[in-house]
Amino acid sequence: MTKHKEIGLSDQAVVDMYRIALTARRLDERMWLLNRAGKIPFLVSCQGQEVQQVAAAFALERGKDYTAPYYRDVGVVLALGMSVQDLMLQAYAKAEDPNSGGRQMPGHFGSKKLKMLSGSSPVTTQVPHAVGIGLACKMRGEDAISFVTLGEGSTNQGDFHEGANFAAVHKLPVIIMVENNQYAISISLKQQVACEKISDRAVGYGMVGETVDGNDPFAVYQAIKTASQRARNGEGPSLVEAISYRLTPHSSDDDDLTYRTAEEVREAKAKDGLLSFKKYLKENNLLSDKKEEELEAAIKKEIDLANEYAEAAPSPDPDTLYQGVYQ
Amino acid sequence: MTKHKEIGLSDQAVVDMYRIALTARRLDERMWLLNRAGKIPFLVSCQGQEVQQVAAAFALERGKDYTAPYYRDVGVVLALGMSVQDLMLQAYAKAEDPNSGGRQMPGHFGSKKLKMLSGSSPVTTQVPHAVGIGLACKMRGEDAISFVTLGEGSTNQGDFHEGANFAAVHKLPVIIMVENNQYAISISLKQQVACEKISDRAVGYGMVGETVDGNDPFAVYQAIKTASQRARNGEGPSLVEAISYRLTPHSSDDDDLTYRTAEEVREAKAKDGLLSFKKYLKENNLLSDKKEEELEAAIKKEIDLANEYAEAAPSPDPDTLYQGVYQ
Amino acid sequence: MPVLSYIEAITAAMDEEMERDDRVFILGEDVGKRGGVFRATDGLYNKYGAERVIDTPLAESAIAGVGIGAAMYGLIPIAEMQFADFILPAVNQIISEAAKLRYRSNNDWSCPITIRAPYGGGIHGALYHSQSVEAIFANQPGLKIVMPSSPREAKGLLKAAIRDPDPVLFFEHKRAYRLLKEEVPIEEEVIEIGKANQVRAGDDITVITYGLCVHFAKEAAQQLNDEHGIEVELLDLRTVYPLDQQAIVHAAKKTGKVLLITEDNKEGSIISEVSAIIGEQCLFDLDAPIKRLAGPDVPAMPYASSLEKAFIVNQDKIKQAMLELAQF
Amino acid sequence: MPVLSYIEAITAAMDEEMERDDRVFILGEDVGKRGGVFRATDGLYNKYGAERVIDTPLAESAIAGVGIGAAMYGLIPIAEMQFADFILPAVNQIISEAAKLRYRSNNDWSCPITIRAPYGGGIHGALYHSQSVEAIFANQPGLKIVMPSSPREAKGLLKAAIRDPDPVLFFEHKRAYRLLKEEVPIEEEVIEIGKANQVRAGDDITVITYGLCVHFAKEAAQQLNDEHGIEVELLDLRTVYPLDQQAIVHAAKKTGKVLLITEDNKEGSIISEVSAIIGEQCLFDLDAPIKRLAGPDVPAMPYASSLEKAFIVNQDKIKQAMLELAQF
Ligand SMILES: Cc1ncc(C[n+]2csc(CCOP(=O)(O)OP(=O)(O)O)c2C)c(N)n1
Ligand SMILES: Cc1ncc(C[n+]2csc(CCOP(=O)(O)OP(=O)(O)O)c2C)c(N)n1
Ligand SMILES: [Mg+2]
Ligand SMILES: [Mg+2]
Repeated sequence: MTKHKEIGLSDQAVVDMYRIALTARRLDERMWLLNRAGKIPFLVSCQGQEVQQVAAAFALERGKDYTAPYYRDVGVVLALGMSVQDLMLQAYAKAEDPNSGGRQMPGHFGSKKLKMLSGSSPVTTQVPHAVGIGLACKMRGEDAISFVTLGEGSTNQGDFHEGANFAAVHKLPVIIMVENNQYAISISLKQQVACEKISDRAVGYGMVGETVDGNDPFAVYQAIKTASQRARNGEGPSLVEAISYRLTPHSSDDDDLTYRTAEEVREAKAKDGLLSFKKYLKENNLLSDKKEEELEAAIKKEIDLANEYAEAAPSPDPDTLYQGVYQ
Repeated sequence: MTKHKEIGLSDQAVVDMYRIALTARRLDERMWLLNRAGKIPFLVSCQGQEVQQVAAAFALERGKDYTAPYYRDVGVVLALGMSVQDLMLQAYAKAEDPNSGGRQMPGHFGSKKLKMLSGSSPVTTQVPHAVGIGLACKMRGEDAISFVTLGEGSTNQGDFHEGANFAAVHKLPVIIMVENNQYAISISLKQQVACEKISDRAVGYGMVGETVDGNDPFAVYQAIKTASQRARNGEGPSLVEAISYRLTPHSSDDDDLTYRTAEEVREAKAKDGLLSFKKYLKENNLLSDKKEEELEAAIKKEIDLANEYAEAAPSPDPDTLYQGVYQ
Repeated sequence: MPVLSYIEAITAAMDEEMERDDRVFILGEDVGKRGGVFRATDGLYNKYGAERVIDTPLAESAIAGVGIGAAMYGLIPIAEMQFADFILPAVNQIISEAAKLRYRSNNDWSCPITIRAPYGGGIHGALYHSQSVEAIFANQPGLKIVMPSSPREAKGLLKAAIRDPDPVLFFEHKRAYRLLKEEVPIEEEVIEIGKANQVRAGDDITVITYGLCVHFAKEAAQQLNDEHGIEVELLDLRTVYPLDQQAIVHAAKKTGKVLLITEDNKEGSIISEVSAIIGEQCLFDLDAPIKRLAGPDVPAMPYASSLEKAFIVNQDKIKQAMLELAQF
Repeated sequence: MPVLSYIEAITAAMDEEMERDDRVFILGEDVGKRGGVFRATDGLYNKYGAERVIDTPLAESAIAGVGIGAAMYGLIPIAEMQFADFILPAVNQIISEAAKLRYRSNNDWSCPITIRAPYGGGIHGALYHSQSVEAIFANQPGLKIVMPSSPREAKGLLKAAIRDPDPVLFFEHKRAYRLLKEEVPIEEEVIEIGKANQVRAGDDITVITYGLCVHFAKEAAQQLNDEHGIEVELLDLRTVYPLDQQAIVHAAKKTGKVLLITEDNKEGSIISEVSAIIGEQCLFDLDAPIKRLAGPDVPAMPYASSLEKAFIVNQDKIKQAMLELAQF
């Protein structure tokens, strides 16, 4: 049996996963072009983390579970129903941007319709929010769970500790996924933490902790699936660490060669989860060269159309500045 | 060989330890009387934790090491050179109080002369301070270490996490001793944390963690001594958890029978470390009944005199209200 | 009408709201079995159970943050900070998150949380159990800050805060808890947030204040009236952010002589903004400088009685300042 | 005299102070190899090494708290908050600890820390990379808050902040970093904290502001002078807490017409206190209401250019407000 079937993923599902992860990558690449062309002022990149993001989202019950994605989670939000056009509207800060109507930077996701909590810039504040959602689900007897992500550097914030501990004490249906991409801007993992694995922190909360290869969609899918079963069974929260590598600079304002070598990045690119995922699909005859070409073309077209639409869309009316301070 | 000699404590040292722990207890008992008599407005109690406090302080190099004691640490501060009179002056909020000149509540210790950091009321803020001291010692090549205490409930604050992680990443000469007395006001240990031991949290910081019986002075002494050696050797920080029980209400404003039973308290009193310490001394002929009587009498006299002195001492001059805002 | 103390009124408000709407719940330190260290939640644990009166770990940022998450879900949390002084670890959650959630999501998400905390001095609370912290938050659009001055006000305003669709900081004067008692209607009374209250009408001087100082100002005004025939217009701000500008301007214009009072340190306090509103909107109606009576600019109220007394704004100091202004 | 940009002046101040006193060190996120995300610490890691330019874990409360501990020891930390918006997790350490340490220990301990942070908008920073956060702290005796308006001011004031025996919050306008350039003396210049600065003398109207707004006000004043012959008295507050009351009163009295400007939201801002000082101390010298020009009371500056422009106080808006006041 193939790996994906073993863990309960259909052929269609893995192909979908790949398509979305690839869409995230291509969209991100386009954002860099748009930024360098002076069309969008800023971007923060998902490259290198798409596979774990999409795999994790697929392990959730979409439409039912709540999520609090962090700024790199293009893969998560696409998998949950945000469209390429939505993200383009966000990048161009247009009125129609469903996340914030152009008020927030790219990467600040949120949609009540998608049960996706609105996020801010100060890192890690979303962890207690997701725990609050878990608390609410438990109180109301709702079967939904709460899934939240953050970077490994961000696990050093007090809010990580306080939120995780609260979830554990109250045995809440929460999954905290740490996307360990080895860097927090210029600060390497070793300068951020002295523990071996971020998932070691679970011990101090009395919750289950697990570290998986973020480049392996099946490992991530299974870890989140198992955690979600625990959560739904009333067995409390889990901490899942997905290890990957940030393939781009931190953001469009960063120059990563001031703190790491091109060689290091090159080596990481060779391990890119998107490449191994594609290889897997091809080996299992789920993706032919032709299908791949079609897929790339379809994604390109989707991005092109979204770009055209978003660029032409109206900016927020200055008078709306005063709206939404209070109800 | 006796237990205390085995771990390098002289006969004199253990007798001193006992004397100071007993002094802390008797002083605390007196404070309750003074409070109930309306002479002092407030107290926060050390009862049940004196043994671990004094034992820990004895494992430090007094006069050289820095400390950041928390509000229950009467045993620590007495062992470090604060006098009974100083603490009475503090209780009466008199101008001569060396901790704050009557500005802060009892239990808010501090003395530059004693290298004891000034403490505030918001819990856990002292942890990053102690880490800062450790950083400074390391930067200046000073052999001193930094010792900080807090309650188990207080380990849930973000500052615990952030401070501990910083110390571990920078391998600083810091010892964090958690005085686990089973309660944070009315909140029991199980409602505060879901981990088995508070020292489990050390794993998530990549530091050494150890749990010891706080009623056993030798276990505590040895744990802190070993941790201090690691610290001085450049091997970084340690987390030591000393387990005891808070024998009194949280403070003079609390009524602990609203959340725990008299029976539970009675059981804990039977395990009081001060009793077993006395028994040990007697078994090892370090304390006779007569000596004990003399000791009790001397302590009583010291407290009486301190009380008289402090009660009669002048209150802060209202004009001093404006002093010490800035240099 | 039953006579309730300020704290009983607060308990009653929570009780009624929890009874009315099962989405309302309480979280905080020692709010459960213990009923709160001041006993504001007394009896609610027994009545509503551990699921709706939640004892939390000792972590204020989580109390606020988890509350915010639950509010996003659609529940109505009442978060208790044990002392206002200990709200500070939660500032990031309150200012970056609660205050900005509706705005940043372009009205998609909202945060109907109430955060209660006892503030104020005069109870031997020393530096860290006596502070007025409202000024720290009183510059954050998206937040509302309510500070009731009496039992009846406390009940009506707390009910309004709980029902408010946006985050409300609700600061209760801890000395008022047992000091103030008055008749409080049994029938439902909800007092609108954002509206100041004319406590007393008068033509000689205008006094604007909030919280426990309203009580002292009222007493002092009565004394001045009895002793000197001075008529004081007394305005209770009730909501200290955002301010009721109309009521402030109206009250200031009425007498042209304004005294502003806060128990907080003076520089950068709530009454600074009140003064600025007056200086901007009705300067030419004034007959005297806009006087401020406040705590001194030292970090916080000390423990020793001698220092606490020197610090605190009390009835005598208020009366003295009123008299001076009336005689100006 | 070399021409330095605002950020170069800041780097130079730190460099000189680190060279002068080996107790001075830097800690913060990305301050080391990366030289800071704005490059304020550029070159210092190479010059002084990882021991004195310390890259910290991503945790602002620890950056402040560890800094405070090191300051208690006797070192002189310069803590960098990557953006002023991200100082909020450290509020408890700053307000409860740094601000109160000297007072609570009755002058036994002290805390000579400088906390630097880039603030302000106009750079597409959106809600969380554009805020002015000074008002949150500008009611805490024990703290000083400095906000320089030009490269020369930045250098002299930062040197003073580092040498100050008490905690100083030092907010640098991130848009000024590369926008403003001027000649800065090589020889040591230390500008006293607590003193405002008369930038321009004039008899028609008084403008009081701070930070980048000083630059825009200066330009606008020049235009008004050229176009309308209006003479503007311009006061740069420099230290926004505690305020230089004498200089404020003097400048206000001089023309009797006062315009106060901040880039922050209006209600509860620094200029509210400035207004209150004027209303209390020189009301009868005024010929016009005390005008305030500030950001609108919405949570923070949005990302979209259309909204950012609508929010921000700029040279045009300042000029317009000045003109209106002059014509009052
Ligand atoms: C409280 C706070 N401090 C600082 C920042 C600036 N900042 C944005 S992202 C980032 C690094 C985050 O690293 P990590 O958590 O590892 O996530 P990654 O970006 O690597 O995915 C920093 C310091 C912030 N956004 N919030
Ligand atoms: C930040 C903060 N929140 C709340 C309080 C009120 N408070 C004082 S002591 C305490 C309980 C502390 O429990 P623990 O850490 O276990 O120490 P213990 O008192 O048991 O020694 C609380 C909640 C405080 N001082 N600071
Ligand atoms: Mg990272
Ligand atoms: Mg405890």
